[in-house]
Amino acid sequence: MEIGLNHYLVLSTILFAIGLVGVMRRKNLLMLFFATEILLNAVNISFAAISHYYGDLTGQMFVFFVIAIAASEVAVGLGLLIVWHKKHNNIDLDNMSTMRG
Amino acid sequence: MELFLYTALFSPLVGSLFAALFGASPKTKIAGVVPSIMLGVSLLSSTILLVLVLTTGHTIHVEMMTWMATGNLYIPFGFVVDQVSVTMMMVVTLVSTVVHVYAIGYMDHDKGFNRFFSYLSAFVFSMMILVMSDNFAGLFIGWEGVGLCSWLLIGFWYHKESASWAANEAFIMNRIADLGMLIGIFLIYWNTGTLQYDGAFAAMANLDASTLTWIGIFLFVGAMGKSAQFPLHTWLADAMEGPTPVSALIHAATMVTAGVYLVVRANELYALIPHIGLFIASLGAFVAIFAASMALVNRDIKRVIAYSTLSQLGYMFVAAGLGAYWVALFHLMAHAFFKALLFLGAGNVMHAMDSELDPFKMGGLGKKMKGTMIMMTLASVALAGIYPFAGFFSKDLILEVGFVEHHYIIYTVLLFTAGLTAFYSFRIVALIFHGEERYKLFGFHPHEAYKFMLVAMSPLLVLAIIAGSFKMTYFDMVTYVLPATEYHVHNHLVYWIMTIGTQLFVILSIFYAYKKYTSRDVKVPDGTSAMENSFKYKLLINQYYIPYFYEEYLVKPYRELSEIFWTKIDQKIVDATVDGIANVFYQTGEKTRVMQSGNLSTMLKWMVAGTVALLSLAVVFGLAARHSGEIKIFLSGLGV
Amino acid sequence: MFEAIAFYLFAFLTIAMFYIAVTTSQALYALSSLAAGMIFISAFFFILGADFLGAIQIVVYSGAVMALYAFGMMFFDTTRDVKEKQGNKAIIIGLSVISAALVVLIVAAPIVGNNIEALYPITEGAGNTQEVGMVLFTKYLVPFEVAAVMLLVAMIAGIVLAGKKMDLSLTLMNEAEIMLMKEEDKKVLS
Amino acid sequence: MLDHILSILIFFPALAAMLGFVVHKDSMRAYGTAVATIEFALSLWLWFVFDANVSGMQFMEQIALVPTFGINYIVGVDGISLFIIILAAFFTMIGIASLGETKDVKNMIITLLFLQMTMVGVFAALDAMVFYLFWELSLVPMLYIIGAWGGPLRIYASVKFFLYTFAGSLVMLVGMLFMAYFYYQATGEWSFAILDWYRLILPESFQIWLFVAFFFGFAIKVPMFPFHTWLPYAHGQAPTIGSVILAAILLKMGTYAFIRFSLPLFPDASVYFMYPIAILAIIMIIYTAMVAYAQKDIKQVVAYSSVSHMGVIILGTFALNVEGISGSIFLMIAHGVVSGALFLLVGVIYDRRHTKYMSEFGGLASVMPRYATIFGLMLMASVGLPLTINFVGEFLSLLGFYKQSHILTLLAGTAIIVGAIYMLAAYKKMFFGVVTKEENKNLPDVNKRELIALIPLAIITVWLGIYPKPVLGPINTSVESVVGLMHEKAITKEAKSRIPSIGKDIKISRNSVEEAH
Repeated sequence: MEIGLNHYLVLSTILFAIGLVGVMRRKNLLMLFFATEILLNAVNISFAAISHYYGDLTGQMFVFFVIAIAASEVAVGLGLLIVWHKKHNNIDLDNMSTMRG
Repeated sequence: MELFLYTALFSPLVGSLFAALFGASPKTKIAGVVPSIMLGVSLLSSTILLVLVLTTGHTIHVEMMTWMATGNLYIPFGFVVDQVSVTMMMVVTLVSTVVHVYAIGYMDHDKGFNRFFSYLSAFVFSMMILVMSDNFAGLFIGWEGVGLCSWLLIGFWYHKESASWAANEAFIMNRIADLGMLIGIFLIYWNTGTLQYDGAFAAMANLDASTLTWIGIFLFVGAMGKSAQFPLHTWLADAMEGPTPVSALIHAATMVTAGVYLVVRANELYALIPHIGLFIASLGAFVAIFAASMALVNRDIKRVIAYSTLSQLGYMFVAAGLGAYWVALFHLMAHAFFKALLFLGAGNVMHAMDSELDPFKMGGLGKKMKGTMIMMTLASVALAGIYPFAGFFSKDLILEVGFVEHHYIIYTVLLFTAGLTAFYSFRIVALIFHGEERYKLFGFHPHEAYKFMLVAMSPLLVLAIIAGSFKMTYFDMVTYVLPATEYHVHNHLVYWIMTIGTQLFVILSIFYAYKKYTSRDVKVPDGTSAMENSFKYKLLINQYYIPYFYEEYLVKPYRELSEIFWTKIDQKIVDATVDGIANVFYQTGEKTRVMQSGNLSTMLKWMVAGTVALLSLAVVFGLAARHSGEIKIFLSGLGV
Repeated sequence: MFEAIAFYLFAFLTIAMFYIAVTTSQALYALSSLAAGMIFISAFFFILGADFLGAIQIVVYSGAVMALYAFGMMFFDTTRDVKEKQGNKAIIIGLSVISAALVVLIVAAPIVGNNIEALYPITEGAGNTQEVGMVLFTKYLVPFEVAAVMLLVAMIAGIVLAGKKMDLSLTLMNEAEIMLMKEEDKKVLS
Repeated sequence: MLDHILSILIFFPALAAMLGFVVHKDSMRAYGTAVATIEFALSLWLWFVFDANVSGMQFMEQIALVPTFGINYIVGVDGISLFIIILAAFFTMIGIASLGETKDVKNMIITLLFLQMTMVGVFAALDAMVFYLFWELSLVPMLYIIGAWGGPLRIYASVKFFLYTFAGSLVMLVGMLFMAYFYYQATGEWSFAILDWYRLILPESFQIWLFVAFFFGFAIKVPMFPFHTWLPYAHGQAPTIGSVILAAILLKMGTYAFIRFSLPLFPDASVYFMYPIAILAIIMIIYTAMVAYAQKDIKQVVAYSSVSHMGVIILGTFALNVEGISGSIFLMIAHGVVSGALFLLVGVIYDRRHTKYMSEFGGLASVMPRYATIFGLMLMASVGLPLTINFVGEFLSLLGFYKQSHILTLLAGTAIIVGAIYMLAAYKKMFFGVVTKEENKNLPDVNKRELIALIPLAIITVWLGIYPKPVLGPINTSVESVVGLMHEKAITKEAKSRIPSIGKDIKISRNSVEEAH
């Protein structure tokens, strides 16, 4: 029972699908951020796995940068969230429809 | 000698430009005098050239400069003075000089005096180009140039609706014919490789008959327009809206004869295709009687003379069509003199009668206008063809040509027309100058024209009388370039019977007309007499309903079709299709806009849906790439 | 064998945690399970020999990110249930499953991966952190610096955005002042 | 300087336009006139130093832009493009000089100068990509002119103009990319240079597809029936200056491109499509002339007459012989001068009465005699009277096409009839009759500023009508090489027989190709 690359990729895909469910299902902005983090992490796993199985460090580098970006995204995102919350007193996605076409 | 050629050609242009300088300013005598002098110069130069050609037999051929040159095409501004063109130059310059001088008096009170002379001289210039050019393209320049000037001059009194309408009609009708001419020129170019007369005619001898026939037909279509042959004749009568000197110069003496000139110039071509020549002659004979019949009843002196012109053009085409080119040219010349004289006389009458044109409202004017009466009577005699006036020598010659060439139907038609001609000519002479003084009823105060106008007309009078005596000199001259066929009835008895018979017939017609229209019974027609209600009269007075037919079945449908093209096809179909295509995109956007609800959650769902779609595509293409071989086999199995 | 057991164990744990994170209606549960999931993910990094990344993962996510989240959640009333209108569940699940299946199909296809060559091969005999450091400070130096700047910018942005009207403190204000403020601007605080 | 004269001609107006932003509003008119005059003088100098005996490209410049894909900035001029460039400079000059009182003169002049850059660029470009760039860029200033200074429907008109022509050009772009790809396939090198493409002989089926792709771009620009409907709107709504430039220069891009691209690149396809295109051209001539006759608005009459005349140009182009193509190029210039002048004339009356409906006028000949005279001259030029500029072009175009088809030429020849009908009818409605409207009784005649624009046009109209040789000569030399090239490249028997061979040595164009590299 050797664990191969495909195992990791399938795992990554499942996590990604969970993330997608979260992204689509959640109506709360904060929860949406959670779901996004799941998506990012799902991808990170596949990067790390590919990096490992091909003996190439590029994947790990990518993971590194993805984490960095995720961190800054959270920082800015939360800031915006707070501003929004201060202004509208909620963080419900259904209330955010100023971009109606 | 080139100097004289250029002087003859360009002095009218100088005169025209000079008058044009005063175009916008109020009437200045000098704007009329200078163009007249310039025309005198042109006449002098033409005379010198004539003498030169006459005495030495030399022709002058110059090439001024290149006009168009591209590919194998080479068209210069080339001019030739040979026996034919010098004849035309003489006619043109002489008549136009007379008309210019006359017009100084005639247009005396007109606001557009300066403009008039500018146009008139420009016309002469165009006409000179037309007759002097040594190639078809140059001919076409003059051809269109005279058309332009004719448009300007017919519509000279542009404030009159009828005048501007007639001008446009003339221009457009001429354009229809010009298209034929243009096509003829194209045919000549692609078949002979040149548009120079000498080169083209030389090459034509080697062409096959059908090509030549087409060339002949198309060129003649051009001639039909300019010379107002049936069915393009209606513009000529309407063109009488222009000032009378214009009618005299353009619509009697010069421009309308351009068609005849073209056929004469292209004699080498038409000699090769006698069947077309016969067609031309037949059409000419038809037009001669057709126009004469309309002249019988018309109640507008200028229109009567116009129909008479048309009829005489028919004569010329008979001669030209039957190969008697020199006869045609001779009649053209003689006709120019007496017809211009007739028109100018009519101008005097109009002047006296405050532009009244109905001869029934005149009568007895002879007492007040003796000079004019004499001139018009003599011109009418010449037109009728009484010995020894000019018309006898030229017109009877055409009858002889018809007889000698054994075209007896044409001969009979022309003979009969000669009688008609005499009748209608003297009908108006009688109505205007003799009989009761009916004008008094309408309160006119006629007066004779200025002396110098009459003096100006006198050269024409002299020529109308004596032109016939130049016949032999003329024959000797032009037969350098034209076929020198003599037309004599060999049997002396027949000859004398014919001549005297014709003369008697004509004289009888004159007397009949004179008697009928000088009687005391002549009344101003009021539409009640039995004659006026007869079908024949109505048919003739309405010009065989041809203008009506054109208006109803050509002009109106064209106008309506245009309207339909614009409102229905252009806007409703073509443009609507374009807008429809644009609308598809617009509506798609409108519809799919709903997707963009602005709700982040919904949009995320769409995003995922899009991802799924893209992923599916990737899978499908991946599979297709992997299994392309099998797919091909499968598809070929299906017969695709 | 050990590797397989570890993989399946952590796989189960991560999936479970994340599943809770996206389905629970309690914000606190979601937060906690997310944090747990993140830590379990680091286990995969360790299994895969990416020790450095594993460490980073723990530090960044369970440390920094979770702290941030917690910080953020303190602003909101976390005790309250997150009320969520549920849309069509079938679509959500369907889309997710289809996309997952498609991705699996793609990655499972042998066309991928047969011809990949290592750009920066792992050096034998050097520790993972060392290798990472070598690559990071040579080939990826510029992106690394840019990332650093980006983090700084994000930090400042977070402070500025979240810090508006930070100078008022509800705890230091008395009831009257709070009421007055609510009168003035009802939207300021919940 | 001579080596870079074309680049100077292209970019000088743009540079001047940039500087124009800092020029004061009141002195902008003088500044614009000065710039345009310098540009015109430069273009005249170009003509002066142009060697009329060389059929190939002259004053070529080459700068590599994207060497990997063979995209270079190549410009050059031959007898075909030379006069259109001069015309563009000329019209910009008189357009700016005679600019009436409009709002925002400064921006208008800046826009015009930018437009001039794109126009000169299109006609000088010898690289398909550069050509395409200028081709598309030219839409922007025109969009701006119509959209900002136009009539009540200006937004609709400008958007329609932009989208319609843009859609066509995109198809053309695809064609260009394919052409470059085929070139790559054939030679192993990428190149977008037109002169390189000239050497490529394609199989007939490829030619047909590429011809169609290019055709859409060009036909919409010309505009050919049934793609013409943007034109009446654009003209109807555009300000005078916009209509003048549009009619005089921008429309010529389409016909010019036919001669620059379609004919030499796809000789067999050109022969293949000769009859369909000729039939379209004839529909253009007759149909739009009739539509013009039905118009109530004098500007629309002139707009539709433009379409009608463009039909003759297309016909001449597809005569595929020296006479026809030379004629069509000459007619491009002629039509530019005449329709430009007619639009200026319409602008004159519009400035005075703020209406373009012919029923509002009548009897103007007595009120504005000078205006009526110039209008009459241009009218006669428009209907193709000999000794005016239009006749030379129309005569040669029709003469050329007569070689290909007699019947079609006869039908196309009705242009001289239907043209006369709508023009004379319009002239009669506006100028003849008595003055009925009170407000027309005291209209001032053309003033000095308008005469500055109109008199040169009138002079050119007559001068080139009488003596077209200075223009026709260089055109003829270049066209001969194009026809020679086409004959040599043609592969089908049909095309070989339709396109006449030029006895002369056509090596010249080959040499210039080599010089380019």
